[in-house]
Amino acid sequence: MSDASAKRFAISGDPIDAAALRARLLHDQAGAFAAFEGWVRNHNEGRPVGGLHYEAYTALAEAEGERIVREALERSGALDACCVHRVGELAIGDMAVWVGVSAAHRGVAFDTCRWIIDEVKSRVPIWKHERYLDGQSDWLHPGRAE
Amino acid sequence: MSDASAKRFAISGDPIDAAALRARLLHDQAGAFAAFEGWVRNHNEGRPVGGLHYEAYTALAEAEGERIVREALERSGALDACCVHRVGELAIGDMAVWVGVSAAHRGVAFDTCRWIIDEVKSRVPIWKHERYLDGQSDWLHPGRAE
Amino acid sequence: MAQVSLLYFASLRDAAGMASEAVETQAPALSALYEELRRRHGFALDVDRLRVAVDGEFARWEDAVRDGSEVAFIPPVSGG
Amino acid sequence: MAQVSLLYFASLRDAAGMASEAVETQAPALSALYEELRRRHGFALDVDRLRVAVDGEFARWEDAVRDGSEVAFIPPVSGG
Repeated sequence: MSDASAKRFAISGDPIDAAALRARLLHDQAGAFAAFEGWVRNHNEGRPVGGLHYEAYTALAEAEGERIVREALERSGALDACCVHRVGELAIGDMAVWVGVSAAHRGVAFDTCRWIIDEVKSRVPIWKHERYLDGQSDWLHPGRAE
Repeated sequence: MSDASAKRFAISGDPIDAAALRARLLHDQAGAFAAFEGWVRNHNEGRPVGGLHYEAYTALAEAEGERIVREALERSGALDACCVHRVGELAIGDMAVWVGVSAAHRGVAFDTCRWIIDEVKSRVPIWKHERYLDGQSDWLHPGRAE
Repeated sequence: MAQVSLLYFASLRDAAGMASEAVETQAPALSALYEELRRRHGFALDVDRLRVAVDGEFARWEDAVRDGSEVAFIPPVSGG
Repeated sequence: MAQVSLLYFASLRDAAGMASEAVETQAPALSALYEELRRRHGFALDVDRLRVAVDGEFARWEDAVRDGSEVAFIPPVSGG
Protein backbone atom coordinates (compact mmCIF):
# COMPACT_ATOMS: atom_id res chain seq x y z
CA MET A 1 0.00 0.00 0.00
CA SER A 2 2.46 2.56 1.24
CA ASP A 3 5.86 3.29 -0.25
CA ALA A 4 8.42 1.93 2.22
CA SER A 5 11.09 4.44 1.22
CA ALA A 6 8.99 7.60 1.54
CA LYS A 7 9.63 9.95 4.46
CA ARG A 8 6.56 10.21 6.67
CA PHE A 9 7.80 12.43 9.47
CA ALA A 10 9.61 15.74 9.26
CA ILE A 11 10.76 18.59 11.43
CA SER A 12 10.15 21.89 9.64
CA GLY A 13 11.37 25.41 10.23
CA ASP A 14 8.78 26.70 7.76
CA PRO A 15 4.99 26.92 8.13
CA ILE A 16 3.32 23.54 7.60
CA ASP A 17 1.56 23.11 4.24
CA ALA A 18 -1.34 20.91 5.31
CA ALA A 19 -2.93 20.78 1.86
CA ALA A 20 0.24 19.37 0.29
CA LEU A 21 0.58 16.74 3.03
CA ARG A 22 -3.07 15.73 2.67
CA ALA A 23 -2.60 15.31 -1.09
CA ARG A 24 0.16 12.76 -0.45
CA LEU A 25 -2.29 10.56 1.44
CA LEU A 26 -4.95 10.22 -1.27
CA HIS A 27 -5.56 6.59 -2.27
CA ASP A 28 -8.35 5.12 -4.37
CA GLN A 29 -8.96 2.55 -1.63
CA ALA A 30 -9.31 5.22 1.06
CA GLY A 31 -12.82 5.97 2.29
CA ALA A 32 -11.72 7.87 5.38
CA PHE A 33 -9.20 10.54 6.27
CA ALA A 34 -8.55 11.85 9.78
CA ALA A 35 -6.29 14.77 10.58
CA PHE A 36 -5.05 16.43 13.73
CA GLU A 37 -3.51 19.87 14.10
CA GLY A 38 -1.89 21.29 17.21
CA TRP A 39 -2.38 25.06 17.39
CA VAL A 40 -0.60 27.54 19.64
CA ARG A 41 -3.09 28.53 22.35
CA ASN A 42 -3.23 31.84 24.17
CA HIS A 43 -3.04 30.12 27.57
CA ASN A 44 -1.50 27.11 29.28
CA GLU A 45 -2.51 25.85 32.70
CA GLY A 46 -4.15 29.16 33.45
CA ARG A 47 -1.24 31.40 32.38
CA PRO A 48 -1.73 33.75 29.42
CA VAL A 49 0.78 32.90 26.68
CA GLY A 50 2.16 35.51 24.27
CA GLY A 51 4.13 33.20 22.01
CA LEU A 52 6.50 30.28 22.02
CA HIS A 53 9.21 28.49 20.23
CA TYR A 54 9.93 24.85 19.64
CA GLU A 55 13.35 23.30 19.51
CA ALA A 56 14.16 19.77 18.33
CA TYR A 57 17.06 17.38 18.30
CA THR A 58 16.34 17.14 14.61
CA ALA A 59 18.24 13.98 13.59
CA LEU A 60 16.83 11.90 16.43
CA ALA A 61 13.38 13.50 16.23
CA GLU A 62 13.05 12.59 12.56
CA ALA A 63 14.28 9.02 13.15
CA GLU A 64 11.91 8.51 16.10
CA GLY A 65 8.97 10.18 14.32
CA GLU A 66 9.52 7.94 11.31
CA ARG A 67 9.48 4.87 13.59
CA ILE A 68 6.20 6.03 15.15
CA VAL A 69 4.42 6.49 11.82
CA ARG A 70 5.67 3.18 10.42
CA GLU A 71 4.71 1.36 13.61
CA ALA A 72 1.26 2.98 13.43
CA LEU A 73 0.74 1.77 9.85
CA GLU A 74 1.89 -1.75 10.69
CA ARG A 75 -0.33 -2.00 13.76
CA SER A 76 -3.48 -0.47 12.30
CA GLY A 77 -3.66 -1.39 8.65
CA ALA A 78 -4.22 2.26 7.75
CA LEU A 79 -3.34 3.02 4.12
CA ASP A 80 -0.95 5.91 4.70
CA ALA A 81 -0.02 8.55 7.25
CA CYS A 82 2.36 11.41 7.78
CA CYS A 83 3.30 13.98 10.37
CA VAL A 84 5.21 17.27 10.36
CA HIS A 85 6.26 19.17 13.48
CA ARG A 86 7.21 22.82 13.36
CA VAL A 87 10.26 24.31 15.10
CA GLY A 88 11.27 27.93 15.66
CA GLU A 89 9.19 30.93 16.65
CA LEU A 90 5.39 30.56 16.59
CA ALA A 91 2.54 32.99 17.30
CA ILE A 92 -0.90 32.36 18.78
CA GLY A 93 -2.95 30.39 16.24
CA ASP A 94 0.04 29.00 14.33
CA MET A 95 0.09 25.30 13.51
CA ALA A 96 2.69 23.45 15.60
CA VAL A 97 2.05 19.93 14.36
CA TRP A 98 -0.01 18.19 11.67
CA VAL A 99 -0.92 14.49 11.51
CA GLY A 100 -2.97 12.92 8.72
CA VAL A 101 -4.09 9.33 8.16
CA SER A 102 -5.98 7.74 5.29
CA ALA A 103 -7.71 4.37 5.71
CA ALA A 104 -10.47 2.27 4.22
CA HIS A 105 -12.75 3.00 7.21
CA ARG A 106 -13.10 5.81 9.70
CA GLY A 107 -12.43 3.87 12.90
CA VAL A 108 -8.91 3.02 11.79
CA ALA A 109 -8.29 6.55 10.51
CA PHE A 110 -9.29 8.17 13.83
CA ASP A 111 -7.52 5.64 16.06
CA THR A 112 -4.28 5.76 14.08
CA CYS A 113 -4.23 9.56 13.96
CA ARG A 114 -4.73 9.71 17.71
CA TRP A 115 -2.09 7.09 18.39
CA ILE A 116 0.48 8.95 16.30
CA ILE A 117 0.01 12.31 18.00
CA ASP A 118 0.05 10.66 21.44
CA GLU A 119 3.33 8.89 20.66
CA VAL A 120 4.88 11.98 19.08
CA LYS A 121 4.09 13.97 22.19
CA SER A 122 5.61 11.38 24.50
CA ARG A 123 8.60 10.12 22.48
CA VAL A 124 9.93 12.66 19.99
CA PRO A 125 12.73 14.98 21.24
CA ILE A 126 11.01 18.35 20.74
CA TRP A 127 10.74 20.99 23.45
CA LYS A 128 8.35 23.89 23.87
CA HIS A 129 9.49 27.21 25.32
CA GLU A 130 6.57 29.44 26.33
CA ARG A 131 6.67 33.19 26.87
CA TYR A 132 3.98 34.38 29.28
CA LEU A 133 2.32 37.78 29.20
CA ASP A 134 3.65 38.45 32.72
CA GLY A 135 7.16 38.59 31.23
CA GLN A 136 8.31 35.17 32.44
CA SER A 137 9.19 32.29 30.16
CA ASP A 138 9.92 28.63 30.61
CA TRP A 139 10.82 25.37 28.96
CA LEU A 140 8.08 22.78 29.34
CA HIS A 141 9.41 19.52 30.75
CA PRO A 142 6.28 17.56 31.67
CA GLY A 143 6.44 15.76 34.98
CA ARG A 144 8.81 18.23 36.57
CA ALA A 145 8.13 19.04 40.20
CA GLU A 146 7.70 22.81 40.29
CA MET B 1 -17.55 30.62 22.80
CA SER B 2 -19.42 29.80 19.65
CA ASP B 3 -21.89 32.06 17.84
CA ALA B 4 -25.33 30.59 18.47
CA SER B 5 -26.77 31.94 15.22
CA ALA B 6 -24.07 30.63 12.85
CA LYS B 7 -24.91 27.73 10.55
CA ARG B 8 -22.72 24.74 11.36
CA PHE B 9 -24.09 22.11 8.98
CA ALA B 10 -24.75 22.38 5.29
CA ILE B 11 -25.66 20.23 2.32
CA SER B 12 -23.63 21.33 -0.72
CA GLY B 13 -23.95 20.63 -4.40
CA ASP B 14 -20.47 22.09 -4.97
CA PRO B 15 -17.08 20.67 -4.00
CA ILE B 16 -16.33 21.15 -0.29
CA ASP B 17 -13.83 23.93 0.49
CA ALA B 18 -12.13 22.40 3.53
CA ALA B 19 -9.66 25.26 3.98
CA ALA B 20 -12.46 27.82 4.28
CA LEU B 21 -14.34 25.66 6.78
CA ARG B 22 -11.19 25.12 8.87
CA ALA B 23 -10.58 28.89 8.95
CA ARG B 24 -14.00 29.39 10.55
CA LEU B 25 -12.95 27.20 13.49
CA LEU B 26 -9.81 29.11 14.49
CA HIS B 27 -9.94 30.36 18.09
CA ASP B 28 -7.17 31.79 20.25
CA GLN B 29 -8.15 29.35 23.01
CA ALA B 30 -7.92 26.33 20.69
CA GLY B 31 -4.89 24.09 21.09
CA ALA B 32 -6.30 21.21 19.10
CA PHE B 33 -8.13 20.70 15.83
CA ALA B 34 -9.43 17.37 14.55
CA ALA B 35 -10.93 16.84 11.11
CA PHE B 36 -12.55 13.97 9.31
CA GLU B 37 -13.11 13.58 5.58
CA GLY B 38 -15.14 10.89 3.88
CA TRP B 39 -13.70 10.06 0.45
CA VAL B 40 -15.32 8.08 -2.36
CA ARG B 41 -13.60 4.68 -2.39
CA ASN B 42 -13.11 2.46 -5.43
CA HIS B 43 -14.78 -0.48 -3.68
CA ASN B 44 -17.54 -1.28 -1.19
CA GLU B 45 -17.98 -4.66 0.46
CA GLY B 46 -15.77 -6.25 -2.16
CA ARG B 47 -17.51 -4.74 -5.22
CA PRO B 48 -15.51 -2.37 -7.46
CA VAL B 49 -17.20 1.03 -7.54
CA GLY B 50 -17.01 3.36 -10.55
CA GLY B 51 -18.76 6.36 -9.05
CA LEU B 52 -21.73 7.41 -7.02
CA HIS B 53 -24.15 10.12 -6.22
CA TYR B 54 -25.63 11.35 -3.00
CA GLU B 55 -29.15 12.63 -2.58
CA ALA B 56 -30.52 14.43 0.47
CA TYR B 57 -33.83 15.59 1.85
CA THR B 58 -32.12 18.94 2.15
CA ALA B 59 -34.42 20.85 4.51
CA LEU B 60 -34.58 18.05 7.05
CA ALA B 61 -30.92 17.08 6.57
CA GLU B 62 -29.76 20.60 7.38
CA ALA B 63 -32.05 20.85 10.43
CA GLU B 64 -30.93 17.46 11.75
CA GLY B 65 -27.24 18.12 10.99
CA GLU B 66 -27.46 21.43 12.83
CA ARG B 67 -28.98 19.67 15.85
CA ILE B 68 -26.13 17.13 15.81
CA VAL B 69 -23.37 19.74 15.77
CA ARG B 70 -24.99 21.86 18.49
CA GLU B 71 -25.59 18.80 20.64
CA ALA B 72 -21.94 17.79 20.15
CA LEU B 73 -20.72 21.22 21.30
CA GLU B 74 -22.99 21.21 24.35
CA ARG B 75 -21.96 17.68 25.40
CA SER B 76 -18.23 18.02 24.85
CA GLY B 77 -17.22 21.57 25.60
CA ALA B 78 -15.40 21.79 22.26
CA LEU B 79 -14.91 25.38 21.11
CA ASP B 80 -16.46 25.09 17.66
CA ALA B 81 -17.34 22.58 14.97
CA CYS B 82 -18.88 22.36 11.54
CA CYS B 83 -19.81 19.81 8.93
CA VAL B 84 -20.63 19.90 5.22
CA HIS B 85 -22.02 16.96 3.22
CA ARG B 86 -21.84 16.87 -0.54
CA VAL B 87 -24.72 15.84 -2.79
CA GLY B 88 -24.80 15.09 -6.50
CA GLU B 89 -22.39 13.17 -8.71
CA LEU B 90 -19.01 12.21 -7.18
CA ALA B 91 -15.96 10.45 -8.60
CA ILE B 92 -13.44 8.18 -6.87
CA GLY B 93 -11.36 10.29 -4.49
CA ASP B 94 -13.88 13.12 -4.17
CA MET B 95 -14.70 14.41 -0.71
CA ALA B 96 -18.22 13.39 0.33
CA VAL B 97 -18.22 14.87 3.83
CA TRP B 98 -16.04 17.10 6.00
CA VAL B 99 -16.17 17.49 9.77
CA GLY B 100 -13.88 19.79 11.77
CA VAL B 101 -13.70 20.48 15.50
CA SER B 102 -11.53 22.90 17.48
CA ALA B 103 -11.03 22.47 21.22
CA ALA B 104 -8.64 23.41 24.00
CA HIS B 105 -7.27 19.84 24.13
CA ARG B 106 -6.93 16.99 21.68
CA GLY B 107 -9.05 14.39 23.47
CA VAL B 108 -12.16 16.54 23.15
CA ALA B 109 -11.36 17.45 19.55
CA PHE B 110 -11.00 13.80 18.46
CA ASP B 111 -13.99 12.50 20.43
CA THR B 112 -16.30 15.28 19.25
CA CYS B 113 -15.26 14.89 15.61
CA ARG B 114 -15.91 11.15 15.78
CA TRP B 115 -19.25 11.61 17.50
CA ILE B 116 -20.44 14.07 14.85
CA ILE B 117 -19.59 11.85 11.88
CA ASP B 118 -21.13 8.80 13.59
CA GLU B 119 -24.37 10.69 14.23
CA VAL B 120 -24.44 12.21 10.75
CA LYS B 121 -24.12 8.76 9.23
CA SER B 122 -26.92 7.33 11.34
CA ARG B 123 -29.40 10.24 11.53
CA VAL B 124 -29.13 12.65 8.60
CA PRO B 125 -31.41 11.91 5.61
CA ILE B 126 -28.78 11.46 2.90
CA TRP B 127 -28.60 8.46 0.60
CA LYS B 128 -25.76 7.02 -1.42
CA HIS B 129 -26.31 5.50 -4.85
CA GLU B 130 -23.34 3.43 -6.03
CA ARG B 131 -22.53 2.44 -9.60
CA TYR B 132 -20.49 -0.74 -9.79
CA LEU B 133 -18.02 -1.59 -12.51
CA ASP B 134 -20.09 -4.68 -13.41
CA GLY B 135 -22.81 -2.31 -14.68
CA GLN B 136 -25.16 -2.67 -11.73
CA SER B 137 -26.07 0.13 -9.37
CA ASP B 138 -27.90 0.40 -6.09
CA TRP B 139 -29.15 2.65 -3.33
CA LEU B 140 -27.49 1.87 -0.01
CA HIS B 141 -30.02 1.33 2.73
CA PRO B 142 -27.98 -0.13 5.60
CA GLY B 143 -29.61 -3.01 7.43
CA ARG B 144 -31.55 -4.21 4.38
CA ALA B 145 -31.76 -7.98 4.02
CA GLU B 146 -30.30 -8.68 0.57
CA MET C 1 -60.44 12.49 3.72
CA ALA C 2 -57.07 14.26 3.80
CA GLN C 3 -55.14 15.72 0.91
CA VAL C 4 -51.37 15.34 1.38
CA SER C 5 -48.18 15.88 -0.62
CA LEU C 6 -45.76 12.96 -0.54
CA LEU C 7 -41.98 13.06 -0.97
CA TYR C 8 -40.08 9.96 -2.06
CA PHE C 9 -36.33 9.51 -1.78
CA ALA C 10 -33.69 7.06 -3.00
CA SER C 11 -35.07 3.54 -3.64
CA LEU C 12 -38.61 4.68 -2.83
CA ARG C 13 -38.43 7.31 -5.53
CA ASP C 14 -37.11 4.77 -8.02
CA ALA C 15 -39.91 2.32 -7.11
CA ALA C 16 -42.63 5.01 -7.29
CA GLY C 17 -41.19 6.42 -10.50
CA MET C 18 -41.63 9.93 -9.10
CA ALA C 19 -40.11 12.23 -6.48
CA SER C 20 -43.44 13.54 -5.21
CA GLU C 21 -47.16 13.20 -5.67
CA ALA C 22 -50.39 14.60 -4.25
CA VAL C 23 -52.85 12.03 -2.89
CA GLU C 24 -56.19 11.89 -1.13
CA THR C 25 -56.28 9.37 1.65
CA GLN C 26 -58.52 8.04 4.39
CA ALA C 27 -55.58 6.49 6.25
CA PRO C 28 -55.96 7.40 9.92
CA ALA C 29 -52.22 7.39 10.75
CA LEU C 30 -48.94 7.87 8.89
CA SER C 31 -48.16 4.15 9.15
CA ALA C 32 -51.42 3.28 7.40
CA LEU C 33 -50.66 5.90 4.75
CA TYR C 34 -47.31 4.22 4.06
CA GLU C 35 -48.94 0.79 3.77
CA GLU C 36 -51.46 2.20 1.30
CA LEU C 37 -48.68 3.65 -0.86
CA ARG C 38 -46.52 0.57 -0.42
CA ARG C 39 -49.26 -1.54 -1.99
CA ARG C 40 -49.71 0.96 -4.83
CA HIS C 41 -46.00 1.31 -5.70
CA GLY C 42 -44.60 -2.04 -4.53
CA PHE C 43 -42.12 -0.60 -2.03
CA ALA C 44 -39.74 -3.30 -0.74
CA LEU C 45 -38.99 -1.68 2.59
CA ASP C 46 -41.01 -2.56 5.70
CA VAL C 47 -42.42 0.34 7.65
CA ASP C 48 -40.19 -0.47 10.65
CA ARG C 49 -37.09 0.20 8.52
CA LEU C 50 -38.26 3.74 7.70
CA ARG C 51 -38.70 7.03 9.49
CA VAL C 52 -41.36 9.56 8.60
CA ALA C 53 -41.31 13.36 8.52
CA VAL C 54 -44.18 15.84 8.31
CA ASP C 55 -43.63 19.39 7.07
CA GLY C 56 -39.86 19.08 7.40
CA GLU C 57 -39.66 17.59 10.91
CA PHE C 58 -39.44 14.01 12.07
CA ALA C 59 -42.83 12.63 13.15
CA ARG C 60 -44.22 9.44 14.70
CA TRP C 61 -45.86 6.71 12.65
CA GLU C 62 -48.90 6.77 14.94
CA ASP C 63 -49.49 10.50 14.26
CA ALA C 64 -52.71 11.32 12.39
CA VAL C 65 -52.54 12.28 8.73
CA ARG C 66 -53.13 16.04 8.64
CA ASP C 67 -54.95 17.58 5.70
CA GLY C 68 -52.62 19.82 3.68
CA SER C 69 -49.41 18.44 5.14
CA GLU C 70 -46.24 17.32 3.34
CA VAL C 71 -45.22 13.79 4.27
CA ALA C 72 -41.77 12.35 3.57
CA PHE C 73 -40.86 8.69 3.91
CA ILE C 74 -37.22 8.31 4.97
CA PRO C 75 -35.53 5.05 3.98
CA PRO C 76 -32.42 3.93 5.93
CA VAL C 77 -29.81 6.64 5.45
CA SER C 78 -26.32 6.15 4.01
CA GLY C 79 -24.49 9.46 4.11
CA GLY C 80 -20.87 9.87 5.13
CA MET D 1 39.90 8.59 29.37
CA ALA D 2 37.28 9.21 26.67
CA GLN D 3 36.83 12.29 24.56
CA VAL D 4 33.14 12.97 23.81
CA SER D 5 31.00 15.68 22.24
CA LEU D 6 27.96 16.66 24.28
CA LEU D 7 24.67 18.12 23.04
CA TYR D 8 22.41 20.09 25.37
CA PHE D 9 18.79 20.94 24.69
CA ALA D 10 16.08 23.17 26.17
CA SER D 11 16.56 23.86 29.90
CA LEU D 12 19.85 21.94 29.94
CA ARG D 13 21.24 24.21 27.25
CA ASP D 14 20.11 27.29 29.14
CA ALA D 15 21.71 25.99 32.36
CA ALA D 16 24.97 25.02 30.63
CA GLY D 17 25.02 28.28 28.69
CA MET D 18 25.97 26.38 25.55
CA ALA D 19 24.42 24.00 23.01
CA SER D 20 27.42 21.67 22.84
CA GLU D 21 30.86 21.12 24.25
CA ALA D 22 33.75 18.69 23.96
CA VAL D 23 34.86 17.05 27.22
CA GLU D 24 37.33 14.47 28.44
CA THR D 25 35.87 12.12 30.99
CA GLN D 26 36.71 9.07 33.05
CA ALA D 27 33.05 8.33 33.72
CA PRO D 28 32.50 4.61 33.13
CA ALA D 29 28.84 4.86 32.07
CA LEU D 30 26.56 7.47 30.53
CA SER D 31 24.76 7.95 33.85
CA ALA D 32 28.04 8.83 35.60
CA LEU D 33 28.87 11.21 32.75
CA TYR D 34 25.56 13.02 33.29
CA GLU D 35 26.19 13.31 37.05
CA GLU D 36 29.64 14.76 36.34
CA LEU D 37 28.18 17.41 34.04
CA ARG D 38 25.21 18.01 36.33
CA ARG D 39 27.62 19.01 39.12
CA ARG D 40 29.57 21.24 36.74
CA HIS D 41 26.55 23.05 35.22
CA GLY D 42 24.01 22.80 38.05
CA PHE D 43 21.37 20.91 36.02
CA ALA D 44 18.09 20.73 37.96
CA LEU D 45 16.82 17.54 36.32
CA ASP D 46 17.47 14.13 37.93
CA VAL D 47 18.94 11.50 35.66
CA ASP D 48 15.78 9.39 35.92
CA ARG D 49 13.77 12.19 34.25
CA LEU D 50 16.06 12.15 31.18
CA ARG D 51 16.82 9.89 28.27
CA VAL D 52 20.20 9.66 26.61
CA ALA D 53 21.24 9.23 22.98
CA VAL D 54 24.60 8.30 21.47
CA ASP D 55 25.46 9.16 17.87
CA GLY D 56 21.84 9.94 17.05
CA GLU D 57 20.19 6.85 18.57
CA PHE D 58 18.64 6.29 21.98
CA ALA D 59 21.03 4.50 24.35
CA ARG D 60 20.93 3.07 27.89
CA TRP D 61 22.29 4.92 30.89
CA GLU D 62 24.37 1.88 31.83
CA ASP D 63 26.15 1.87 28.45
CA ALA D 64 29.87 2.65 28.56
CA VAL D 65 31.09 6.05 27.40
CA ARG D 66 32.70 5.45 23.99
CA ASP D 67 35.68 7.54 22.95
CA GLY D 68 34.80 9.82 20.03
CA SER D 69 31.05 9.51 20.44
CA GLU D 70 28.42 12.26 20.45
CA VAL D 71 26.23 12.12 23.56
CA ALA D 72 22.90 13.96 23.87
CA PHE D 73 20.96 14.37 27.08
CA ILE D 74 17.21 14.44 26.40
CA PRO D 75 15.06 16.29 28.94
CA PRO D 76 11.33 15.46 29.17
CA VAL D 77 9.84 16.29 25.78
CA SER D 78 6.95 18.69 25.12
CA GLY D 79 6.20 18.64 21.41
CA GLY D 80 2.71 18.63 19.96
